Amino acid sequence: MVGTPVLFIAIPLLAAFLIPLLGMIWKELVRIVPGLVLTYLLILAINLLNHVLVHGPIVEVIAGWVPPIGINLVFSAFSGFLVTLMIFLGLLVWIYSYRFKRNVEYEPALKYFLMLMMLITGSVGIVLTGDIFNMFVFIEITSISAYGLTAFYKGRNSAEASFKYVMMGSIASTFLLLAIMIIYSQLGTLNMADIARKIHLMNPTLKIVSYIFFVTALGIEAEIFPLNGWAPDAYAEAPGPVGAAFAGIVVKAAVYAIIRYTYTIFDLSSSFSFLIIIGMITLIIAETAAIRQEKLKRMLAYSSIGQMGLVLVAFGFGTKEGVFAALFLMLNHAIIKSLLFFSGSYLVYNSTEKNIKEVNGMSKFLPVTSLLFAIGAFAIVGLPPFAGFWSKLSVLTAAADSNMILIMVLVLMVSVVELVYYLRVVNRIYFFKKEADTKPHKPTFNALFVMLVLGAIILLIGFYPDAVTGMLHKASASLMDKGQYIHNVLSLK
Amino acid sequence: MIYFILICILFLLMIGASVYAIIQKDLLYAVMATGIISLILSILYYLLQAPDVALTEAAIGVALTTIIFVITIRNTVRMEDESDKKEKFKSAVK
Amino acid sequence: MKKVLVILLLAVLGYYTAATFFDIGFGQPHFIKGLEPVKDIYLAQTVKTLKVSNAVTSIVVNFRGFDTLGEVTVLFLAVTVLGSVLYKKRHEVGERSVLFSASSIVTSGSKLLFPAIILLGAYVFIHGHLSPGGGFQGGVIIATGFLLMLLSYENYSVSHTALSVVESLAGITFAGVGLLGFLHGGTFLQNFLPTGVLNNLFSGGIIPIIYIAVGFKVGAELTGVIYTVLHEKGQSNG
Amino acid sequence: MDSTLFHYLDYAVYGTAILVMLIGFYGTMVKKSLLKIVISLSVIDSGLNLLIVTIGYYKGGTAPIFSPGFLKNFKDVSKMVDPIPQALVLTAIVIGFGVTAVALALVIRLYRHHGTLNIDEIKNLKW
Repeated sequence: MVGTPVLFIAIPLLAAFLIPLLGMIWKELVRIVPGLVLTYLLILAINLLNHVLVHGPIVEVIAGWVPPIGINLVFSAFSGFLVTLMIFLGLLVWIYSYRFKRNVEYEPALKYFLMLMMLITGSVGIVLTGDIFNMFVFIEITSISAYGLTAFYKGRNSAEASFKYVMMGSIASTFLLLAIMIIYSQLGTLNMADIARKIHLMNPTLKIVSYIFFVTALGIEAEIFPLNGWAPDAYAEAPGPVGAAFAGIVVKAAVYAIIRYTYTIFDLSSSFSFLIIIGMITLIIAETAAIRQEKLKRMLAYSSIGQMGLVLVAFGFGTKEGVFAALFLMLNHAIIKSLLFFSGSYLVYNSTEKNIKEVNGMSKFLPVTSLLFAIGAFAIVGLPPFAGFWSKLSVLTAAADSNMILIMVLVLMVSVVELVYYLRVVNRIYFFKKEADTKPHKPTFNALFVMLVLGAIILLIGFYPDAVTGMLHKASASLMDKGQYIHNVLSLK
Repeated sequence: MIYFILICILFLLMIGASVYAIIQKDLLYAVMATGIISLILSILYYLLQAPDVALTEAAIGVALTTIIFVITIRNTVRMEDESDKKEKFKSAVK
Repeated sequence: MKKVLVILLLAVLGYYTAATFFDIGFGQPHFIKGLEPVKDIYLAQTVKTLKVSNAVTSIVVNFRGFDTLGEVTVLFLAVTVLGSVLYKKRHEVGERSVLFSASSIVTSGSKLLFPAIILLGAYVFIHGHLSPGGGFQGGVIIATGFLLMLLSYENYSVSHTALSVVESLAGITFAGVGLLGFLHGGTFLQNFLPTGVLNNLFSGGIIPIIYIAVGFKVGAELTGVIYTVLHEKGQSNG
Repeated sequence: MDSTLFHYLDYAVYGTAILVMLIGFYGTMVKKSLLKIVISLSVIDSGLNLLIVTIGYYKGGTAPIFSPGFLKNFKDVSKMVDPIPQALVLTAIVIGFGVTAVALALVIRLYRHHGTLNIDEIKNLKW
């Protein structure tokens, strides 16, 4: 045993409580310590993931009470894969914003790094926990830090975007609590595995009502169609790296929660086609909205919502290939969308409006950033030889395997829309004349490093997809095996 | 019987206070109404055999939430429709 | 028009919620028969293993202690976010808003009441495992004590550094006691102290320690919330 | 006479809680003032918390505290009300307070920027 999963929560919390004290000693520690914590957690996550891929899932008990009495954390191949991805992205966001935040004063910097670390911890907690109420607490941790990060900059309309988010988030937590209480009032337990074992005893009406409440609540966080009014504003108004953190970390955690409820806890036969329908609606509406946007970050945000819709569609197939495709999409989306947010925020660095037309002709002034943005754009559309190609291909094959030709056609058509609006931006970067009043801003060394790492990963997965597919197959197998999950959690003594 | 009437009055008061909190144009009175909701809630919690929750609700709902709302109203506007912004909290109190 | 639509939507929502909860029923056992609900285990173990009188305390601090750690973090984050959202450069910090000018009766009365309120708060969280109350309730009571002083004295101020030191130390105690549970091959937040005799002040192992830390932390955090909001003197047109 | 009346009272608890929640939802959706929206959110929370505590209640139950008197007289754990919803509500109340504080801070900042709290006048972003 190399470590236990509870350290993913305990160490960042300990550090968060320590950081205000350390800041009194030396102000630079406020920036350094979160990075050290994230580095340690990344090493721990990789070690544990290697252990888990060989030996099977680790179930950690808290306070010495075995499930279903106490709270437990589950580090399986599936959750471990997501945790590793999230912490890796978190570390990159930290490196990116380490110097980016140099010009900010001490106190906002302290708060920025605290909130960023708590955002990552909350999302990791959502993925690891095996208890529905505990998940609610972690969702609240994540969303409160997200409110704060959205409203971080003073000048823009950030407070408004954040207020919208607070409103939606509060309504989400209301529905979540209602759903939790309906389940508790019937089964008398809050442990996921225990609920999954007993759920067939529940009255079907109550089951459907609580499932709908769950999906409503989590859909607000996961940007599902009628509930995603907050998302484009929050992405557009938050600082650049935070947009990457939202797309790569928070949304992933929320999607994980929906999937965990659908696959493991509720055994509703109609829920899979429900996922396909809401995913498809989200995909189509978001991509058609993205093509009408005039601001770069809003366009990226709508594209991110669309990708989440596609992930839900892939999960909705309910087959092994579908789950594999969805996980591959999640991995690619996290990496590519972060790269797009990182490089895009440098392309429009000095403008106040962040309009798309301000990227005109940037390739002459920021050659590397422009190239990386173009790579990201082509990758997310799914052009070979980039990473996005393989994930989109696997979605299409999964759809073909399930005999869903209509879905296949729709996904291809939406991809064309996607290609149009990304090509429009890339075209402006390379072949338009620079606007007179835009001032390009050279990326810092850290930012450039982060972008290059992400670009290298995109190319690596693009040319050699086998590097990740083995792990993804194991992760999807661990998600599909519901009986094994219940057995692993409840057989502890 | 008297017990029954008492509880019914509590319920009606609570619904009345929440309606009042939503429709009242004067935000200060609306906040006071939420304070009354919390007060009734803490009595109900006590009747429902939850003394811990009653204590928490009495301290957080009645005291802290109300005072934060009042400070916010003091720093912003008092009237919901804001037709005359001049009339602020302070002048109304005096 | 919008109002009618909203009312219709809410009517549907209300109908289904009400139907669900009337189905569950009020005041009688509602768990599906044949299952053993966790609450029975909790109630039995509270007396047998933990030797704590207040079952809510034992659940909040021990069985579901991880939730409480998260909850304390939520409050900590709320203070952080509040400071970040309302941050102003130092020379721009306004005066404290004064809700009313207090008369001498109010000032001397609150001076008299303040120690009593703090004492009550401390009593509530020290006896959290024996009687109703605990860290949250005690912490909130202490915060209301500071609120009283802040309202009645225009120049009363709480040291921001002291607040954050108390908050950090209490948080470290909570997480540290949790990590100490790994001693003797235990798990996070596991009890490692002798549990004593039921209904004694010194009983329950680590539960009183954690609840006292929570009390300090919640008190400091809520005082910080009030203090930050109170120092936000609004300009009429910013 | 009494027993039938008390039977209606059973439904009245849930009815009140759900009605309060719905009134709060109505406020969040219809009202134009930002502060009114925050007030409505806290009204929703009140209704929800009452609902949750009510689930844990058993008729004729005692508070879940093993006081010396309880240990001497009853000794029957099944006479106690369910402590878990109470513990959950404790958490929910504190979290709700944190969210309310954050929302109010945002309200103050919006007022600082725009000089008004009316949603229609602040609308720089598409709602």
